[in-house]
Amino acid sequence: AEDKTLVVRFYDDPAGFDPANIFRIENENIAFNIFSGLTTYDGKTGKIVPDLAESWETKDNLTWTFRLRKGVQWQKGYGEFTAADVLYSYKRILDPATASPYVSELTGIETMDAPDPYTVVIRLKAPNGGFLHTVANYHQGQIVKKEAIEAAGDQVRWKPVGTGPYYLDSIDVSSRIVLKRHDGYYKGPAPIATLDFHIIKDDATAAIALRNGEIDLLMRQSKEEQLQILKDAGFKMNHVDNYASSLKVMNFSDPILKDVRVRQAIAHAIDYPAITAAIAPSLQGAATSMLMPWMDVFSKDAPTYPYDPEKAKKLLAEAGYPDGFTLKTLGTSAQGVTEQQQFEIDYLSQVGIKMELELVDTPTFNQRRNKGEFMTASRLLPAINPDMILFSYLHPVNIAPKGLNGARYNNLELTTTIEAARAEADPERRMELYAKAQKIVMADLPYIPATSSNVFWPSKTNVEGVNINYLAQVNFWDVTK
Amino acid sequence: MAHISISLPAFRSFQLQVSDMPGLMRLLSNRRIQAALLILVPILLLTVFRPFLPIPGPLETNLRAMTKPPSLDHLFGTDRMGRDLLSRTLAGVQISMFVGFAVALLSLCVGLVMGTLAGFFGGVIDRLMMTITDIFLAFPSLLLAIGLVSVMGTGMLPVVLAISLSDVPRFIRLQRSLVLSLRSRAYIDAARTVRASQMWLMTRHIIPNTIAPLLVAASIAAANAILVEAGLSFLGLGIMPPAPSLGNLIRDGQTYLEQAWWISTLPGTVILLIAISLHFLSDGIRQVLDPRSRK
Amino acid sequence: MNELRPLRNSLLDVRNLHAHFLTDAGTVKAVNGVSFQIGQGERVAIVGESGSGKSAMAMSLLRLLAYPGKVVSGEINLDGRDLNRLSERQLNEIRGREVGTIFQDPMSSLDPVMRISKQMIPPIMRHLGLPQDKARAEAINWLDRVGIPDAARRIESYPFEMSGGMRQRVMIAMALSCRPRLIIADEPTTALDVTIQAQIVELLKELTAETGAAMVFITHDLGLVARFAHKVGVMYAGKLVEFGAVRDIFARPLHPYTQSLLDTIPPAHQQERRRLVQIPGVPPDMKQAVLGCAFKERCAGAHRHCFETAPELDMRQPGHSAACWLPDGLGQDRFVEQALIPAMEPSGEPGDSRVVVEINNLHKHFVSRSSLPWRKPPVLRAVNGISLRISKGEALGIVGESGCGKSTVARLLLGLDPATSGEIFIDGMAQMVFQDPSSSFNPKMTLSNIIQEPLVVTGWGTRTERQGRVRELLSQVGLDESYLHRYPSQLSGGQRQRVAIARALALKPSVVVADEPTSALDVSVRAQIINLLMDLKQKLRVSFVFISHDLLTVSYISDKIAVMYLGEVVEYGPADEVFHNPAHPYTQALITAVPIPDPEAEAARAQKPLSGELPSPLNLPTGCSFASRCPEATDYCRTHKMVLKPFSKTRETACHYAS
Amino acid sequence: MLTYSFKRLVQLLVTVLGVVTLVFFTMRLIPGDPISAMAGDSLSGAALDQMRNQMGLNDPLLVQYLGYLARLAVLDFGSTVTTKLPIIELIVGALPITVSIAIGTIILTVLISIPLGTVAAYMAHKGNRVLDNIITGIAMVLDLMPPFWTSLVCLLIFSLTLGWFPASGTVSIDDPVALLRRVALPVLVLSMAQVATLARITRTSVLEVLNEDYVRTARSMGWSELHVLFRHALKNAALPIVTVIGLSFGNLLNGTVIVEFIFTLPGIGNLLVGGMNSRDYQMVQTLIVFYAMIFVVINFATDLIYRVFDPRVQF
Ligand SMILES: Nc1ncnc2c1ncn2[C@@H]1O[C@H](COP(=O)(O)OP(=O)(O)OP(=O)(O)O)[C@@H](O)[C@H]1O
Ligand SMILES: Nc1ncnc2c1ncn2[C@@H]1O[C@H](COP(=O)(O)OP(=O)(O)OP(=O)(O)O)[C@@H](O)[C@H]1O
Ligand SMILES: [Mg+2]
Ligand SMILES: [Mg+2]
Repeated sequence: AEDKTLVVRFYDDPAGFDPANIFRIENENIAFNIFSGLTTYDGKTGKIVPDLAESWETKDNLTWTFRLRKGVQWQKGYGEFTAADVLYSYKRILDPATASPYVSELTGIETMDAPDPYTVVIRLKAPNGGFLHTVANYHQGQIVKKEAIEAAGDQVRWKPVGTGPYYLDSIDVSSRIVLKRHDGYYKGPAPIATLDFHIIKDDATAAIALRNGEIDLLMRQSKEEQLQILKDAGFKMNHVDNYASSLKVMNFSDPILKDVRVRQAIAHAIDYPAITAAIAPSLQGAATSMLMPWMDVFSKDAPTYPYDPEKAKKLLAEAGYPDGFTLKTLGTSAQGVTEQQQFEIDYLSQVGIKMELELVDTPTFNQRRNKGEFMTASRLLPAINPDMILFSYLHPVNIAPKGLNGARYNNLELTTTIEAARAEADPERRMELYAKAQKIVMADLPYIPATSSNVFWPSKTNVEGVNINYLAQVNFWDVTK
Repeated sequence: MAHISISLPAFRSFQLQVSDMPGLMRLLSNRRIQAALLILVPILLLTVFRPFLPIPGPLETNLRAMTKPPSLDHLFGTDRMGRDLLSRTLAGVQISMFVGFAVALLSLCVGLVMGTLAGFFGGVIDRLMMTITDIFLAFPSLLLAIGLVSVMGTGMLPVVLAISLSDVPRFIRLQRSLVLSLRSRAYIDAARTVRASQMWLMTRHIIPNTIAPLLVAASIAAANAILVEAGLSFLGLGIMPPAPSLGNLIRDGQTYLEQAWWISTLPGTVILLIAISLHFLSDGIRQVLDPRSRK
Repeated sequence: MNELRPLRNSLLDVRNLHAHFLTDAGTVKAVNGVSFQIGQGERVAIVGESGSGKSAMAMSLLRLLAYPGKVVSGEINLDGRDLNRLSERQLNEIRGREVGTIFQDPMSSLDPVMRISKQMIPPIMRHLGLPQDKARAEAINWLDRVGIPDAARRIESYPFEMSGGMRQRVMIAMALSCRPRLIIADEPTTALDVTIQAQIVELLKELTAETGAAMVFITHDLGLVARFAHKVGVMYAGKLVEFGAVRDIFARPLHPYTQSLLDTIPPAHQQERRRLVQIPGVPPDMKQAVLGCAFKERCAGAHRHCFETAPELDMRQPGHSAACWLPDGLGQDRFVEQALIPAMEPSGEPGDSRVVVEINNLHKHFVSRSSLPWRKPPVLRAVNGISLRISKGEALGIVGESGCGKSTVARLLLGLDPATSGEIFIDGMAQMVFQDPSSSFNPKMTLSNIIQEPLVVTGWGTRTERQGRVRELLSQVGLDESYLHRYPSQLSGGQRQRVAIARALALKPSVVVADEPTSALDVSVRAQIINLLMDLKQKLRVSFVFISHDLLTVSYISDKIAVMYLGEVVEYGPADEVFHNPAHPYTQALITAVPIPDPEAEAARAQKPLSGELPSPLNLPTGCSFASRCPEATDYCRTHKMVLKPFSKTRETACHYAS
Repeated sequence: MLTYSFKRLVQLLVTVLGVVTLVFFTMRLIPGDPISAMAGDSLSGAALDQMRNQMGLNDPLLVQYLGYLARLAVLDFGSTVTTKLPIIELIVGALPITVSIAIGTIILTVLISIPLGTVAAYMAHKGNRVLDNIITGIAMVLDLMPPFWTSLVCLLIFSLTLGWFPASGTVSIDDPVALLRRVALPVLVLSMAQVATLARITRTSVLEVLNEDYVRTARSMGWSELHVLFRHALKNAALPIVTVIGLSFGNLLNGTVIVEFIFTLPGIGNLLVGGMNSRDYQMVQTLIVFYAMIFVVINFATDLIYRVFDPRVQF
């Protein structure tokens, strides 16, 4: 192929690409193209597809056997990929010395074996129907090479070696990341030789850079007005819709929010479709569930809460708050009171609820949210694994501060339902259980779905194949110019 | 981004002679002060009487009039949420003026007290104070702002404190130098010959004579604070939207420059006018104070 | 009649010169029709009160007035060329070349960041067309002639490395370096010490005589005029009111203003002290149009005509003109009037000579903070062992060159600084009157508060009692009660000094220390304050310590004089005796240096100014501190310290050879 | 001179120690730590705490402080808390960019404002108020425009419309032409804000000097206005001007944050804000130490320059 270079905007300082402790989507985007998992997500459909594993089988969701692809080559001359690499990678995550925050994802593993170099057998402690997500090309699922890790020492995050379509050629942490085509990639070399990521933090500047022709592809434009300009100027608006939903976390330890009628009243009181249409019609839509409509387990039968202020008022009165109450909301100060919050305040005030914002800077916000020190807060659910979402956010073992269940939700019926769903091997039965779980959750409303976000990667018209998957990632192997 | 650095360059050029108290009339007859008041007074009046003007409230959204250019209905146009920008600008003036005034007052008061102590007593107190001011001057003011906002959350108080914190050392130094030049005045000696107490000397003789030059510095500090607030808002450290501080208005509008120039330009012009008139004010006071310009 | 025919050999012929300052508050007509001529080699002194337009006139000659000043009209003929019509460029050929200029303040008249050579040599090259090395030699030659030691080296110094006197010499060298035909000197000695002033005046005299340059010399000091000038012009309110030969003016002044001016000076030879003449009122505001004679309100002889038409300068005798309707001004009447003022009784009744202040072996050393902790800091001995006594009602005058420690003594007396060693006994309390009227008062306090302050601070009386006392004090110093609520900035210099005195008297002190109370004041006002102090001394029997540069005033006002040199008293005794019969060589030199406002007497005096300057008090000489400058010093003097010892019955002196 | 250097050294140490202590405790006083800053939406508290332990962030504060001082004493500035990059290298990489912006700004500012201020002063001296007011007025308006706003306007005009300067692109000192093109706009924006200050100082000081006696002396020796203005007035007015330049240099190092952000220049300001946002203690502390040192060093340099302009200044 030709030696083409694609210049891509990168929107923040890179934080490193070690799968064991990688953070933030933009970094994962790089890692996604360097590493591979046993499975991966299809860029167009979001379905799980084979990656390093050609095929797999399980009967009971307990024992998983993966047949590995043969002849896969490591980048930078580290030889052929084998089952040992898979075992090494997972053990590394599980090793306390690695201090990986993703360790909990793999703690369900009972044993791992490699009967031959191209087979991996994993036995779980409990059945898990969503296990394919765990081994996908996504942080803990990304396979690393022992020798490369050891050679890098404490600089692993800056010296990633994978089996993906691109390898890291050079990096200047403050301005630039250069990826080069991995010629030995098992699907064949990617069409574009060099990916040149330029760090441009300001969205407006990034748009100007695209319009100036300085970059080919703009990773993530999150200003509605700039999207309009770029669209009008004829740029290609690559995007993925509903990649994540934003929820309002209702803290159950709060005496007021404990009452389900209050939670339902809040849900009825705010007209999210109207809000999103007003502020950011391209970037946002209204969410109706914790799970996204494109997920295979998504159920249409769960209750929804259309805008109905009268009903909200009635519910409040029933709950004993005819004159409303004060709803304290924790938020980040990075954008101040967002337009969305302004609308929420407005809508809630119409049913008598006084929403008060408590804005703190991002680290503080994260800390308090993780500890569960708030009345309500918002959370973005980016995970592609519906099972993970339900477990992390609703299962009592994950109640904050230990886990992500910030609502401190503990409903025995739901707990048993999701545990059963995870273990269920029969797909149909599994779907039923998931539908039931969604029904319970949406009736109980520990999290009120607010908005869902869309991700835009505007590009020049000659850039093809920018398929943003539901993790907001692009597989650059597909991209041509 | 000179403004975030919260620099008060005017301080350094401060070659004011401490001299007679300018009478109110003398102040009012100065051209610059007149010009300043000509701008400030109408703006302030409009601000104060905004609630009685026939314009929507600053937070009232109107989804039917989003991003409308200036017209008779909306003299300054509307923003993306259909809020009237004239109303928001006036409300913003109120907030910004408050920030400016609070910063000026706070810095002035702290600077006055500490500077007087350092200049008057000298010795260990002075050296300690100077070291502390040195430390604060060597400290990037932006960091102070981030720190304060993190501790206290965003809002008026942390913004005022953050801006003041970097002004205060300069006020201390200014006051100190003024005190030093006053300390050797003959009238201080005259009071000392009758054993006047230190307190008496400071409150009767020194402080009253440093107020005017401090006011000059304070009006510049106020102008600066308004701009710094705008800069802090840009970094998300200022006064939180939707509160329409002028900084927020400019920031909100700046990405729409191409589509809706008025959103940031008009409030920006108002900031400019206010800041300029505050500078005029300080120039005016300075002129009145300068013995040479008085003949 | 007012036609001034040009003198045949006149160098500068100024006709009807007008210069204005166009200020926001109005046009100040600073020079208002001045005409005069100067012949070749003539020295003309211009005198007059502050603000009378002397500087404005002088600067107008070369169009050096800065904005908002402007020469409005008139002719300035220099050798037949009208400078007022020349372009800026043509004028630049005249400035420095034909006309040299010397300014008042030697400290600020030289560019502080430029070496002397850089300031002197280029003009010489330009005006005289000399090459660099020749110009340099010329500059060094001039520096040498004005008495800069080691001129070839000193030409590379910066001004700050020189003393005030040195700098003024450099200024003179610069002004003369292109051999101008006219020199304009605006108060060239006012900022200097008497001794240095005498040196500079001598120098100017010699050099102008040598080069044949004419000179316009502006001064406040009538004594200097007598010593220096051929002709005198007296300015008042922007006009020349009298112009003539120096002897004529001093012997037979014709204008009432000149006459009063001469009478305000304390006479040098006066057996019994008489009150000084005071000129009432203040000069007119030059922004306002003046109808009639500008001096009419202050003139005892003014009549109707004076209020209607302004008199023009007209020739009374050859070479002597005056602008007054009266033929002889106040005439001889003024002496009659003066005689009516009672001669003052000698103060201090013999029966009550209680000592109120006693100072024994007083030392004050200033130790600057050492820059490095391990280095010994330098010590400045400002006061180096003095002993003095003041009796009740007595006035002690302290004189000496700048930096000799006079003010330090005052501050020690007032307890403003602690003494390093020695003792001060004061029976009662000491209060102070300061020199600088602008910094003596808190500008934010009204007079009432200022005068009351000592009372309030010491908790004296009730509010009404205090107000009563303030009124009493005001009337004592001759101020109207209506001033009570004014601020200091609303007062004139003389009035301020009265307020300062009132404040000092508020607590009925036993001694009032006045540190140069009159040196910032104009002559006419100076006389008022001196009279006031004399009255108070007599009426209240307060003792005074009177510090001044001005020997004439000191000897006039004091009963005793202490002459200080480098922190020591070198002569101490009754004022008359010390002044007329000085025992110490330093006192002698000091008195010689004082110009006496009498051209005859000046001509008769032996004029040998004291050479050199005050050594630094940082490292004092081992022997007699005056030895380095004493014309009679011997090796013995240079090695042996001398202390104050009785010289006659009434006096003490510190000279090995005084007898 | 020796004495003076000694004093400065002591001052440096005291200031740096004070600054270090201040920043150390402030950083830990404010809520949020590197770990919570790093965590996005999907990490649990338990996972984070484990990381904290590993990094020693759970040790007693005093232990951490003393350990930090000990490392500082041997000039070990450490590496970033979360990304494990050697801090010195980051700073050394970022410094040239910020310094070139700062120096460029100073140069441009000086080139514009000194002639401007001098002319204004001369006009004021001659009583020509109109021109004086116009000059000061323009300078003031430029000064008071928020830089983030002017930055964007400059980008739209010079980068997008005229295409003179790129809006993005990597920079390095190895490629001076590219660097120059990239820093041109930030320098322009920052200069706008500086010009007014410096022009004003120049105007005031020159005006003051023009009223001095020695200027009159120079005129009386027959020198032309131009000679007087440039040979005498400007040199004498230099002290306050140099002071302001020195101070604004310090401020600029500190104050390039917004332009670095908008013009995507990886300078010091970028590091500082990034460090602060990610609560990278080590990074922020080290940067502050740098700032303090630069502050003191610039003061020192300013003093040295004084000596050049004014022989009266002695150490
Ligand atoms: N720059 C100026 N602006 C306005 N008025 C001025 C200015 N300079 C001088 N004057 C006024 O012009 C008049 C003459 O001043 P000038 O300096 O010539 O007096 P002088 O006789 O030299 O006084 P002095 O003895 O104090 O030097 C005074 O009334 C003074 O107030
Ligand atoms: N506070 C001080 N610190 C250091 N040195 C001082 C201080 N005050 C005065 N001196 C020095 O002491 C010496 C005497 O000063 P003093 O003011 O008493 O002189 P003076 O006779 O009053 O002079 P002048 O006639 O100029 O007023 C001078 O050399 C002066 O520099
Ligand atoms: Mg004068
Ligand atoms: Mg003195």
